[in-house]
Amino acid sequence: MENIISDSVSLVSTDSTFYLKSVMDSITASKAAYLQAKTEITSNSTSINLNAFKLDNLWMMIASALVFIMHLGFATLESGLTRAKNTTNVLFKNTVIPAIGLLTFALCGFGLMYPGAEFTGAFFGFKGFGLNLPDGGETSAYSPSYTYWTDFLFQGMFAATCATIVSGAVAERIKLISFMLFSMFFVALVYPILGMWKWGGGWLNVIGFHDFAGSTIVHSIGGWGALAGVILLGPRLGKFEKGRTYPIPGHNMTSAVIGTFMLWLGWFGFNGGSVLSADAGLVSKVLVTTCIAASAGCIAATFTIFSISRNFDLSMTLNGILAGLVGITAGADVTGVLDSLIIGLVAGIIVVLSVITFDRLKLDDPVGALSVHLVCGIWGTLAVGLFGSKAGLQQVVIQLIGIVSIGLAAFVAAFAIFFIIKSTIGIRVSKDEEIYGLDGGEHGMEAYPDFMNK
Amino acid sequence: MENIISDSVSLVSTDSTFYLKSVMDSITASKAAYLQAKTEITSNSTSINLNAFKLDNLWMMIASALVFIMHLGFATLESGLTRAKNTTNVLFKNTVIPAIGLLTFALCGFGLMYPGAEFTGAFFGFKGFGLNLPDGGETSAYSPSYTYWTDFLFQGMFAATCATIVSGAVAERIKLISFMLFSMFFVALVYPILGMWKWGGGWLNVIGFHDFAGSTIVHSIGGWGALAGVILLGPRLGKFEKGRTYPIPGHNMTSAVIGTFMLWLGWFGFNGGSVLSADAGLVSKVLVTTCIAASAGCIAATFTIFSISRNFDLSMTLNGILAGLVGITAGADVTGVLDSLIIGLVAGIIVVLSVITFDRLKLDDPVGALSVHLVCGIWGTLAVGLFGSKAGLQQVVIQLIGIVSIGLAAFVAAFAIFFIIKSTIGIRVSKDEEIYGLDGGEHGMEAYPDFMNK
Amino acid sequence: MENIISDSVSLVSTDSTFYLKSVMDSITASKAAYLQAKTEITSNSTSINLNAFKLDNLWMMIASALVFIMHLGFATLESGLTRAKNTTNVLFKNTVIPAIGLLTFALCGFGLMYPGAEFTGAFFGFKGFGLNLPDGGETSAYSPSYTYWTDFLFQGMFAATCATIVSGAVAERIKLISFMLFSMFFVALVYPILGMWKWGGGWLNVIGFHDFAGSTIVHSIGGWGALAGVILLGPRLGKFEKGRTYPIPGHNMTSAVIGTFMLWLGWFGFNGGSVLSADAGLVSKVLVTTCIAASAGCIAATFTIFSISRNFDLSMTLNGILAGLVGITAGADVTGVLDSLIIGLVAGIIVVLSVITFDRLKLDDPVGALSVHLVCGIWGTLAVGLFGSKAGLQQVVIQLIGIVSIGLAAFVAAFAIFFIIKSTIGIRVSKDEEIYGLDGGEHGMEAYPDFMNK
Amino acid sequence: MATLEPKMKKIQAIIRASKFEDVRDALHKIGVEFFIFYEVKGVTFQTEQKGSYRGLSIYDSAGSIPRRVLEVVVPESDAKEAINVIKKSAYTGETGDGKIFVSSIEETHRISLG
Amino acid sequence: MATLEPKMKKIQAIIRASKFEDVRDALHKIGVEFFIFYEVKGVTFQTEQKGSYRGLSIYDSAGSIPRRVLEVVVPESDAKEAINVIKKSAYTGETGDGKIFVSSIEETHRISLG
Amino acid sequence: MATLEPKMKKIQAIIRASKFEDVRDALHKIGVEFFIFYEVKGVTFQTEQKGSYRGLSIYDSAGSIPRRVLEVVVPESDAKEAINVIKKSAYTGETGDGKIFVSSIEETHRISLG
Ligand SMILES: Nc1ncnc2c1ncn2[C@@H]1O[C@H](COP(=O)(O)OP(=O)(O)O)[C@@H](O)[C@H]1O
Ligand SMILES: Nc1ncnc2c1ncn2[C@@H]1O[C@H](COP(=O)(O)OP(=O)(O)O)[C@@H](O)[C@H]1O
Ligand SMILES: Nc1ncnc2c1ncn2[C@@H]1O[C@H](COP(=O)(O)OP(=O)(O)O)[C@@H](O)[C@H]1O
Repeated sequence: MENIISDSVSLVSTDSTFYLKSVMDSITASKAAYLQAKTEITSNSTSINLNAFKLDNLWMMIASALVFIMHLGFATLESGLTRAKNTTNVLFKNTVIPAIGLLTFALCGFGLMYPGAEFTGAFFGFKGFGLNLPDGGETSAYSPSYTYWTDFLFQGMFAATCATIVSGAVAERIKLISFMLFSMFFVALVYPILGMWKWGGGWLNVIGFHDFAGSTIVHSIGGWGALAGVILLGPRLGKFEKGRTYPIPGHNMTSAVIGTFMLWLGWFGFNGGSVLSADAGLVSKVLVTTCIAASAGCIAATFTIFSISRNFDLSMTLNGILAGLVGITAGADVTGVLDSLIIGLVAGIIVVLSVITFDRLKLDDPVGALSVHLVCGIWGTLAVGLFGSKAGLQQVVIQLIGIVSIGLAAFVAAFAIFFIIKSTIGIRVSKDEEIYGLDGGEHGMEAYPDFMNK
Repeated sequence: MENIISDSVSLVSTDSTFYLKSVMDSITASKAAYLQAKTEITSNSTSINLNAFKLDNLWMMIASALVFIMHLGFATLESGLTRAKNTTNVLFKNTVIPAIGLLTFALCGFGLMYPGAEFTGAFFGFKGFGLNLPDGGETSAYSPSYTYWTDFLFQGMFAATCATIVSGAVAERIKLISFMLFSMFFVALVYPILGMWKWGGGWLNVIGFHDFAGSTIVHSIGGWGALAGVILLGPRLGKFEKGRTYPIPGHNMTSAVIGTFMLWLGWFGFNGGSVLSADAGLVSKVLVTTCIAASAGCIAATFTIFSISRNFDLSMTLNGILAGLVGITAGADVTGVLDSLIIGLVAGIIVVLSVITFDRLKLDDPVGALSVHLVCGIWGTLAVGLFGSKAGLQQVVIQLIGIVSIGLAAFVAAFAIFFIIKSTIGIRVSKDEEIYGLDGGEHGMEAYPDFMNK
Repeated sequence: MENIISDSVSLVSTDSTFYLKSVMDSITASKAAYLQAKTEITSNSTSINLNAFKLDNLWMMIASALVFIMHLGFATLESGLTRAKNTTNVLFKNTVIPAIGLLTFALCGFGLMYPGAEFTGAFFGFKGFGLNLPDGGETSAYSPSYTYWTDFLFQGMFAATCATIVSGAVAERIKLISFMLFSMFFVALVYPILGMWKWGGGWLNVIGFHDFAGSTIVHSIGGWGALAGVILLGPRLGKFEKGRTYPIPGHNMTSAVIGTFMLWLGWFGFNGGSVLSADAGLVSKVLVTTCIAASAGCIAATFTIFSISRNFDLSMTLNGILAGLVGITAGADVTGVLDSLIIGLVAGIIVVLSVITFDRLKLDDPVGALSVHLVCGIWGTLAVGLFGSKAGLQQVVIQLIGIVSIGLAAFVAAFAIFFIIKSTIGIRVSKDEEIYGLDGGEHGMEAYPDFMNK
Repeated sequence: MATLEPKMKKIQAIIRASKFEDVRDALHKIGVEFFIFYEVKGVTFQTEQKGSYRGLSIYDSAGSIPRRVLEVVVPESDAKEAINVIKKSAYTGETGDGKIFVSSIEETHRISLG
Repeated sequence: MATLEPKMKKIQAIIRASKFEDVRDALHKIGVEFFIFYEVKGVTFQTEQKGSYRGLSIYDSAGSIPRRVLEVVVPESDAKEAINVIKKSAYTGETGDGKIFVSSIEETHRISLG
Repeated sequence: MATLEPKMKKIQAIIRASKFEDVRDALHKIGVEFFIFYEVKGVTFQTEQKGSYRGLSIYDSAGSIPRRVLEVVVPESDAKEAINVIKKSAYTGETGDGKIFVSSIEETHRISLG
């Protein structure tokens, strides 16, 4: 092609007729060259977009893996903060929950939570059962940053998280089968229907409710479910007796620390992935605010409990980290570094006071799930109205509407499910089983059969 | 350049001669502009390809890291399902295996497994010892999606996995040095030579055998090696006595759960990385089928064992997850969501029945490695012929050819190695060492010296 | 636009005047087309660069997450290698360190370590307190491969690592509050000021000192800090008595193995991320040299200790892996596969001899931190002068200058901080607290309250 | 060297761990200042299945039940009261409540008296 | 209040854990319905090296061996048989088989009888 | 069948674990070849706070202190010496040093003698 042009140019000094042809040839060649260049440019564009799509999608897949590993975090944290005689049971629940969660989310949760644009502003929508790859579902036609599969996987991992939050609060006394039933309904129906209000484009989204990665949608919903369970179950034997409140120490701090670090690691994907793309600036900022809040929560909880009990209580330090993480989850995208520091510090203080308060209220929560997920989830959601780029009275009001409406709905729904289960098959193990441990009663095995127990 | 064009155009109204020159200039300028644009387009193309290459390579490196962490999964799962007195020993084996695996794979395994195109369809090939960066080995000239180094790392991590599978089945009674020798030969020779049949472009690949990420190539080869070891070693003391079969409970369910989750996490890289690129649609689909199968295996195994023993046996639930994962490994790329659900469910049922059957056959496998890796590996390989886009009678036959040929070769080779070791230095520890634990005998230390044992 | 061109061409056979206009139109159209193409090319270029930037930044964020998880590695390794009665304490320290590290690094460390180009070649510089997003800090204007946030996060995770190294060596006897104070100053001032010498563009960087990912800057600085602490604290009760040296076995090998694998995994990000981009060739090569050195260290340490004590001592095998990793950290980018093998083997031998030597010197280091981080850090730094592309006498000298100057400064600074703390609030717990465990004394709780201790 | 003069009895009570705190408090009320306790397993020969592992029934450890042993040494004159108090506070009425064994102690020494 | 009439003997047998099941079954055969057992360490003074850790020999904990203690209280008339049965079933003939100590129990009470 | 002829005494000493090695070595010096030991908890009724968990004081388990029990059976003639030796080597002078109880053993058997 270049040859054509240069040929034509070299002939310019000859006569006009010939010249005419030469110019014409040049133009024709030019046109062809242009068309080819255009094709190449377009093909480049396509490749660029494909790269961008693959890149964003890669991050979302990795984020899904990170959120997945949070289930190991919950499993080890919750079992670490409960007694050895119930370890198998606690581990078991946290192991089957991601399985139940993914399967029910595939069955109907995904369709309930993301019913599609026609349900914008609604309270309820449904796209249908099962996973059905839409046309172009594996390309950017589905979404600029992830495939249909990635979308499901990421959201499915979130859904399972919500049910896991409940498991810690009701541990050491709930009947296994009752808990599994509850989880199934909670993750199949309650979480996705309420989640749709915000993330599925529902009414809360339309009024401007901001909940970046789920301080309310994931953590508070889980927390409200936990509260319903705690109320209906009653406390563990030996927790509140003769007018006093007795501590029931967790059996394995190593486990609890592994759990907390796994959760913090998972939060890189939980918050980082909630950007829904690999946007360099936003994702990295979110990771920084997330880590700063976690650190602040850690330090604040450590010194708050120290000032109360004169002890550096590791279990509270761990709760502080999670409190900071839950607190920043709603606003990790709209708050600055200093905001996240304050949000984390406040969360770390709140979580300690909250644990003590729930004990005073005789609500027995073995692992502090209510304080971490429910109370700090509320705090974090509110904080969006107080700090960062969305701060303002109006936003506070909107955030409160979200907190209250979701809270009410989640609590009532969870209470109803638990209540029906309680009235039919029961929710609490026998007194004997509780004393000797759920591991024997529900699983016929011990978690640590080779060690002597105290 | 633009100036040149606009200049020439502004001169158009003057005389023809001048005009001629002006047109000529325009064309010349146009040519130059075109050439520059072309250069820019080409340079864009190169950059795009580089980005695509870096992106794919990044995913493959991350997948390698994920497969790496499976070794921690094996270490904690296998030690969790065995007794406290052998914990150091089990952990030790799983710690040195990735080291032995990577070093021997670098020495000769890589050369045996990927001998190059000239061995297409062959039974054996060899490219040479050691790692030698080929020309362009760090660019897409080597492969469109990864560098030579990444290729080695990813494949090397796979190789080590194969040896690790054996370690669980032979635990609590095998001599350490004998096991290390076996592993060395198994990972240096058996795995790469047989792996070459499929993944190195060998004869199985040519006849159309499909094994996406290694249900047969990794898991069954490992499983056959385990079977040879189990047969030649005999059962643990106290397992089969006076005509009865006694359970020997694992010492640490927390460990076992950590292990299972680490393995599931690793499988994101094991299967996801086996796409060998970051292709958005395929990788994310593979992750979904992988997770659905794992979840299905979890649920199926849970209820299968419950229907048998009336207990929710956590160790079986964990095996069920792995069964689902191994089952989907051969066909994660060619099966749909529903297929993967069924494959996982069946795997979860099979694994429980298989564990019970091996006990009946008096083949003592402490951790269920035979059932998970061998039996479900076979199931998964076969399932490619039954479900998904490759399903068909012919494919079933081909899959069977692959299963049988690889199985025969792996079993015979492993049996031979174990047999030679048994006939020379022996493979089983003394009765006393077995009773008091291999930790004392082989390592002179306890895994948990501060705790009282039962 | 294409239409304009083809129209003009179809009119070529008419008269010259008309033709003139036609040519002019063609040229005008051509010019417009060109301009648009140019815009598209430029926009493509921008998109390409953005993709490249996002891609590199993604890898750096993932690397940060990997380095983060090293803190779990340290927590479980160090607590696993110490006694059950001090587990809560060891875990606590390793949990608050990343929090302290990130917060102080945000406060002043980042500003001290990367003061900016105007301090090139200097001994000290300071950019200011806090995190202040510079103009373009979220784009490639800040750096071609990562945002300001990512930069902070990655470097902050490194900083925290340095303090963590100290914690293991001083475990089981240091007062908690004293350790927290030390860590704060160490990570806020000592690490960043000395780190600046190399990575902040300071004088060591200018003279050509090579320390890829921190054998000296991170590991040796931490190691020198540990040495100062060990000297000022004295040995644990019962370690050196009646002229003999008694082993004090670690309480939990499962923990120790989890820790080591988490550290190895983290090193994928520690070394891989130190490339500071997702460069396919370099990152993947670094990962291979890293893993080969770790494997070599594992095998070498295993057989070195076996030849000494006739036991396969798992704790030494784990130390060997870390020794290999620390050893390769300085030169992972400039050494070949064979070099890394030798560096790892030597590190594995050194670490065992070093542990035994420190015992002889009556320097009590419960977890081998001095041997792994200090001694192998020095070895690795030196190895850059002996192997790989920078090898040479001159480089050896430069490396020695770096080792000695950093070592001196770090040791003196750490000694001073510890000394001041010792002279004021004290650094060692009471004898009673040490005997009954720091868990009771500092934390008022046990790590494993349900198990019987020996 | 303090061999205590009054004749002493050792009361060894095998009780349910769940009754431990009641027994402890009851003993405290009647003036017992110290005693020791430790964990034992009681063997029964009803081989009812108490668990399973990987499809195999766990009979053996099922045949043993965890119990706590209290050992308290009291002067002969107080033994009756102590026994009664233990019996009452450890009582549930169901089989498995445990046993109390009484034996003679010939000398007791308090180490801290030197 | 059931002080059992016949004179009772407490048999305390220190045996190998590996012989436990044999002893248990043997006792069962002669009609022993219940007994308790717990884990103890036997101290020996042979300081042979039994392990090492980080290059340092472990001597001390090597000097203790794990043993299981069985305690069964039987009527005096049955004691001889029980002792013989334990001796036979716990026997390997090698040093370390353990010891049996017999002492008097003055009263026994069954808590569940109130 | 070896019922040892001399009258035997069982010495049960409840001592601090931290004094264990001293006692062990002291016993060894006077010729004691074997004894057993196990871990117990001693209950005290001083409810001083010994820790806290999640803001709640830990009193109860604070009311129990870990102690080690040594049981050694010796001929009557050696009992005095053994007791003295234990008292001396387990002594710190502070409250909590522990107690020693002596009782009669009527028969002892060595299983390995068959
Ligand atoms: N003769 C005995 N010698 C030693 N321990 C015994 C004896 N009889 C019962 N025990 C122990 O006492 C505990 C409770 O005794 P049990 O007989 O079950 O109570 P109950 O008398 O209410 O049926 C059990 O753990 C059992 O092992
Ligand atoms: N005099 C004793 N008092 C208390 N325990 C003893 C006594 N003699 C032996 N034992 C314990 O009995 C167990 C086995 O005794 P041993 O003497 O080793 O057996 P053997 O008589 O076959 O040599 C050991 O654990 C030992 O500690
Ligand atoms: N009468 C008793 N019966 C059983 N154990 C006792 C008795 N008196 C003390 N002990 C136990 O002995 C141990 C030490 O006794 P203690 O009285 O505290 O020592 P001291 O005599 O120095 O005050 C404690 O663990 C305690 O439980």
